[in-house]
Amino acid sequence: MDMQVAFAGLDLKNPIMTASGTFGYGTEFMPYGKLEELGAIVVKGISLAPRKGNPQPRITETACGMLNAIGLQNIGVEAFLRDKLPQLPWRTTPVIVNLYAQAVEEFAELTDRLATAKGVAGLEVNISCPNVREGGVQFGQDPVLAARVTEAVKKRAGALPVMVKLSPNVTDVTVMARAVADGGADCISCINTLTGMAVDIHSRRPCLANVVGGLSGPAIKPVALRMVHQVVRAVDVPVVGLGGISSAEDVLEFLLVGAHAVQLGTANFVRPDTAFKLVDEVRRLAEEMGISAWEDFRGTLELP
Amino acid sequence: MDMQVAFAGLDLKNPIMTASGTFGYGTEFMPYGKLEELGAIVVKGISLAPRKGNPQPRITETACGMLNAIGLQNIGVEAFLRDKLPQLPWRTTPVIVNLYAQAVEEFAELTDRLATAKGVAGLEVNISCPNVREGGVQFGQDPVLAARVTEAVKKRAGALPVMVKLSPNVTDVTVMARAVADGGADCISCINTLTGMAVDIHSRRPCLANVVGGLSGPAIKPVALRMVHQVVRAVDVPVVGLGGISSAEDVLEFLLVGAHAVQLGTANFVRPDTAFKLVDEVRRLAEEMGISAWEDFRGTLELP
Amino acid sequence: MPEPQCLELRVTSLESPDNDLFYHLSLESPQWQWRPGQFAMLRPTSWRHEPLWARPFSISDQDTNGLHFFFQRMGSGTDLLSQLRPGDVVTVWGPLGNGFTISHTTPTMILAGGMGLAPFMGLIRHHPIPQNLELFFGHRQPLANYPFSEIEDRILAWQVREQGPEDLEKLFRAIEVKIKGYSIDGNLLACGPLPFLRRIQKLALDHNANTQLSLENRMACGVGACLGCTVPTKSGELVQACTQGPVFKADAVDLSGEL
Amino acid sequence: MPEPQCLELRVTSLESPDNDLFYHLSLESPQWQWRPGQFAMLRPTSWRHEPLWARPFSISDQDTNGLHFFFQRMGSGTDLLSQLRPGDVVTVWGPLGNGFTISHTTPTMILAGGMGLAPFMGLIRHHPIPQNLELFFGHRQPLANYPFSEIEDRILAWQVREQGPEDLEKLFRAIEVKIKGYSIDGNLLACGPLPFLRRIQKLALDHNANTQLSLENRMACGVGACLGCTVPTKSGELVQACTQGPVFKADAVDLSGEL
Ligand SMILES: Cc1cc2nc3c(=O)[nH]c(=O)nc-3n(C[C@H](O)[C@H](O)[C@H](O)COP(=O)(O)OP(=O)(O)OC[C@H]3O[C@@H](n4cnc5c(N)ncnc54)[C@H](O)[C@@H]3O)c2cc1C
Ligand SMILES: Cc1cc2nc3c(=O)[nH]c(=O)nc-3n(C[C@H](O)[C@H](O)[C@H](O)COP(=O)(O)OP(=O)(O)OC[C@H]3O[C@@H](n4cnc5c(N)ncnc54)[C@H](O)[C@@H]3O)c2cc1C
Ligand SMILES: Cc1cc2nc3c(=O)[nH]c(=O)nc-3n(C[C@H](O)[C@H](O)[C@H](O)COP(=O)(O)O)c2cc1C
Ligand SMILES: Cc1cc2nc3c(=O)[nH]c(=O)nc-3n(C[C@H](O)[C@H](O)[C@H](O)COP(=O)(O)O)c2cc1C
Ligand code: FES
Ligand code: FES
Repeated sequence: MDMQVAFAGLDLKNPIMTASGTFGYGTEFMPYGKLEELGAIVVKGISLAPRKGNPQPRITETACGMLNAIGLQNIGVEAFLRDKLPQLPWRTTPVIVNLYAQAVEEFAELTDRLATAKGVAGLEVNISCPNVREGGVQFGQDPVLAARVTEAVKKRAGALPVMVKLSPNVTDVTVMARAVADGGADCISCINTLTGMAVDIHSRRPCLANVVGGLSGPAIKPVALRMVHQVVRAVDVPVVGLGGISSAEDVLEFLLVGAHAVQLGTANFVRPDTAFKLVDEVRRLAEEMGISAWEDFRGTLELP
Repeated sequence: MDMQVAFAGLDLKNPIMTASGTFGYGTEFMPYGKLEELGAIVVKGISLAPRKGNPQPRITETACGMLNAIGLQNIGVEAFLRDKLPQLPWRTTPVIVNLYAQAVEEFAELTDRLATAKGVAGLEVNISCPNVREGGVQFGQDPVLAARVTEAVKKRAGALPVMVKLSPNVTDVTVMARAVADGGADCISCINTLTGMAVDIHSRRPCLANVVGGLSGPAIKPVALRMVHQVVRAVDVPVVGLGGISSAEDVLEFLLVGAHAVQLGTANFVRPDTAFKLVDEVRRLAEEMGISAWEDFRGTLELP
Repeated sequence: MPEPQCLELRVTSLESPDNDLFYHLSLESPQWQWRPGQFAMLRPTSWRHEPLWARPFSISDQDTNGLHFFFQRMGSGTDLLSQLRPGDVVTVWGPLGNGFTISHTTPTMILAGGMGLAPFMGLIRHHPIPQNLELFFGHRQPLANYPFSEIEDRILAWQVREQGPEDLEKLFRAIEVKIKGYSIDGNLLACGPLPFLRRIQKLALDHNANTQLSLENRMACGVGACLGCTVPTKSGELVQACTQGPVFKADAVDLSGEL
Repeated sequence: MPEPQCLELRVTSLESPDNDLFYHLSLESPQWQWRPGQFAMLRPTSWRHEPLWARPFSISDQDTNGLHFFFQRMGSGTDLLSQLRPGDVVTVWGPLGNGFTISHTTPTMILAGGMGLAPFMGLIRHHPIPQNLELFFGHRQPLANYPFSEIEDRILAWQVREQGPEDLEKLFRAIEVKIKGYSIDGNLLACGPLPFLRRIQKLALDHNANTQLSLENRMACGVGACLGCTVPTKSGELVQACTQGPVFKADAVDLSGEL
């Protein structure tokens, strides 16, 4: 079958992208497969200046999932563009940069830097960061702020497609989706992690130095699928689904509810060649099911 | 050790309660243990009139969890008081009735009926029901409505302690907690289920006839623990923690973050004697850890 | 009926005629009082939180060698069950449900589709008047995978393997011929997949035959608490298949929808 | 260094000297080029989503019989690993990390705490000049559970069983006596629990001894992507133990905090 999918100015060989923060800078996975066979690579959240992230411990395992509080450790945009991007097969596979900033102006500045960089195919705006300056409210939980960030990035992004990544920690995800769509997002990715916590009854301390962290992995798939389903129906921009995907069946579930593509997150940790194998497995499953093009399958969920 | 715990006018032999909708009317579990050994029994959500609930399929398994869309099937308050309550050991174990209604006046009417019934030790107000008349907004997601329901129930409840059960499907659970505490709740239980969805790629249909359902089980424990941690710090009323509890360690985790008691939900399905065994296991673990009274342990989480 | 129990029982043996799809699982015998059509929930203690639910299986028989189940590998749960080894421990609660109402002196027609054969093994083995039993069996997999030859030795038994859409029609025609006789003074006991039961239900109602259908609804708890296994009755109520069933009179339940 | 690989390997044997806590796991040999101190991530294919992460283990040795690991049962993951049987399939990625920098001609002091012995087995077995190796081994469990007698046959080896708080002090005093000599022209290689490594680090810095410490941080991916296994360097950076380590020079990392 024809695995290609094109949307929001992105042209993908197949609908399998990697999720930000779970695939490093891409280079870490080179021993385990061919990066150019992936639909797209979304790299670790990048900020203007390098960030050290949170103290240890930063990760803990939960039932069918994990919590992380890495705190967006990254080498900063300059080092990324200089040392990492040139190693990626950006000529053949879209490289999408996940943006993290603490204020609207900073998002704008970061966008300026990336919009002129060779080899960047798109931006993913991470508006569910735990610490932001503006009013102490998370960008990802306030539709007005979310729209402002989106506008600021979109204005400076030039030809680069802008994808905005939604947080699931909200009462109504469609409100956020409409806000960022109105703000000019070319595309929406959802979901980021659910805020969670784990404690150790013996030490009487939280398992993460940061106390709370982001829950990801198979445990959250039902929540992710529900939100993608809602967002697809609420806005006209294409949606990229993620949250708990680990198998070809999972990928097709997200496409069935209407996602144009998916991102593979925590599953990359569970086995480093998961993303590469998934491309083949999705092809095989789709062919078995008699799907010849994604348009014939996407969003064909029958509702009662 | 002394397993007793008293709060909000409830006097429990131990902090293990059963969660509404997961322990039937209590009678279903009589073959598997002694109901009088439990801390309290919270029965299936009861409405004024009997309810048939949603069409099949109503349940589906997910990674370390399950989705349900039972739709609050129940025999109605009269049949409950006549046929079920007398079978329960209400003289020795508090029986708490979980209330479900579609409007504030209905909640009040239901409270009237229960406040005069012999054998009811407390009320748990379920404000995260999927279908309510008022403005189409869920009671559990709107602090103003939540407070109004709480006030209405509290006003008619007489001496009965009123526990209000919070939904996790909100941006900020502390806003809801404060609203119901201000509305007069004697106690807060959290969390109810996270809204989720599952689909079948072969039939191209949702796995639940209701399309979406409530996610419960070990998968959601990190979210539940985080919310209990937040609510305990946000309000002065005692908190009952639930969500994904299945072991003695889990129980102690919720007490460590500050819950006065816990409810056991989905774990009752996984093995019908779980609640009974848990009482012993919690006692054993607490003794091993040198805990002699819950006051010495509750809320002793050390934050960095 | 005796109260059900929740026990941890050891696997005494697990055999597969085809080494692939079909399994005969034996557990140490809990010495239960049970009747055909009753079932138990099985959950190996090695399953932590995944899969979450136990799985329901008809009690096929109980003897001094143990408690016996027949199952077919369908998905994740039965897949894991097929990997059990002697000595492994399984949490088991049962006997659950109502079971079939049986009269040994009444001519009884058994209608089984696939693993719907499982609940009838003990009945066939221990029936005091085997001439009163007759089996109609529809199946997809090779006959050797089912304990059919043992049955054939004891009672009159017909079987059709479904390889095309026409094959099952043959079975239903044969049943229809016989059902007339049974509708006068006999009983029908049926177990199998939902489409199979729907056909039997129609035949039963058309011929006004005294028929009991055993359902295989999806179950989480098996004890009547989760309300996940409900089935609509003809009067429009929703009742739990695990406690009010799994056996229902053919004229009592509405099988038209999904279950 | 050769590129790591992700493979599915069969278990060839699993042995436990005490039938309880200690296990020697052998997998079919992937014929890896590896060096002591490198590790692999192990995840049986039977684990579905729980436990979610693979578990890291030092490559203990590789020979024609296979790839060898020693592990101790600690929690859920090692518990499940201890139930593996020959023929079971394990997803394995490795060799990972940097490994120890070894000079065969340099007198080398090995400092191992408990299962910190594991990475040194191959080194000890295959070292061309065994007289250049000396081992100090602290352990809690009975000596018979560790492959100590084999080691003793080849190199000079000291051991102390920690049964009270004083016992380990004896070991550290003995190490301190020897470290002076090694600090002139030798190497120290250490692996063990964090408190053990902290003590060694202090000794090493006090005596300015050329020391390499192998860390056992919690890991999810093993490939440098999750940033869960980071350790602070003396310069205040956070680096991945899985790719920049697990072996670090004693003066390069700050072990004062939690890891
Ligand atoms: C009272 C009762 C008695 C039963 N007796 C037997 C028996 O003796 N032998 C036997 O082999 N099976 C029996 N079953 C069916 C058996 O319980 C299911 O095959 C089993 O639970 C499937 O589990 P799984 O994890 O392998 O499949 P899953 O991975 O859960 O599902 C695989 C496929 O089967 C479907 N499925 C799962 N459970 C059911 C169900 N209960 N009804 C219909 N479709 C389902 C799923 O939708 C999916 O398509 C019985 C069921 C009931 C309710
Ligand atoms: C590079 C490296 C090499 C290792 N080599 C070996 C080896 O050769 N043999 C061996 O037996 N072990 C080795 N370990 C440790 C081993 O990985 C852990 O013991 C194992 O992951 C525990 O898994 P579990 O699921 O059994 O324990 P869990 O259930 O995850 O945890 C049980 C207890 O151990 C603690 N724990 C879990 N993982 C770690 C960890 N990585 N560091 C510190 N504490 C932890 C938990 O906090 C908990 O208290 C190595 C670790 C690393 C990073
Ligand atoms: C360790 C880790 C680090 C992450 N870092 C980022 C990040 O930098 N930027 C971002 O937008 N999302 C980040 N995420 C969220 C993932 O991209 C993804 O949205 C989430 O994990 C849900 O998908 P999954 O269940 O497939 O992992 C991170 C997730 C994990 C587990
Ligand atoms: C099948 C099912 C039915 C439920 N019915 C109710 C109900 O009637 N009223 C209510 O307040 N909560 C109901 N709940 C929610 C539980 O009481 C509980 O809040 C939730 O399942 C989380 O806890 P757990 O993870 O331990 O199951 C139901 C949950 C399940 C799984
Ligand atoms: S299986 Fe739970 S009510 Fe029947
Ligand atoms: S284990 Fe993931 S970065 Fe080291």
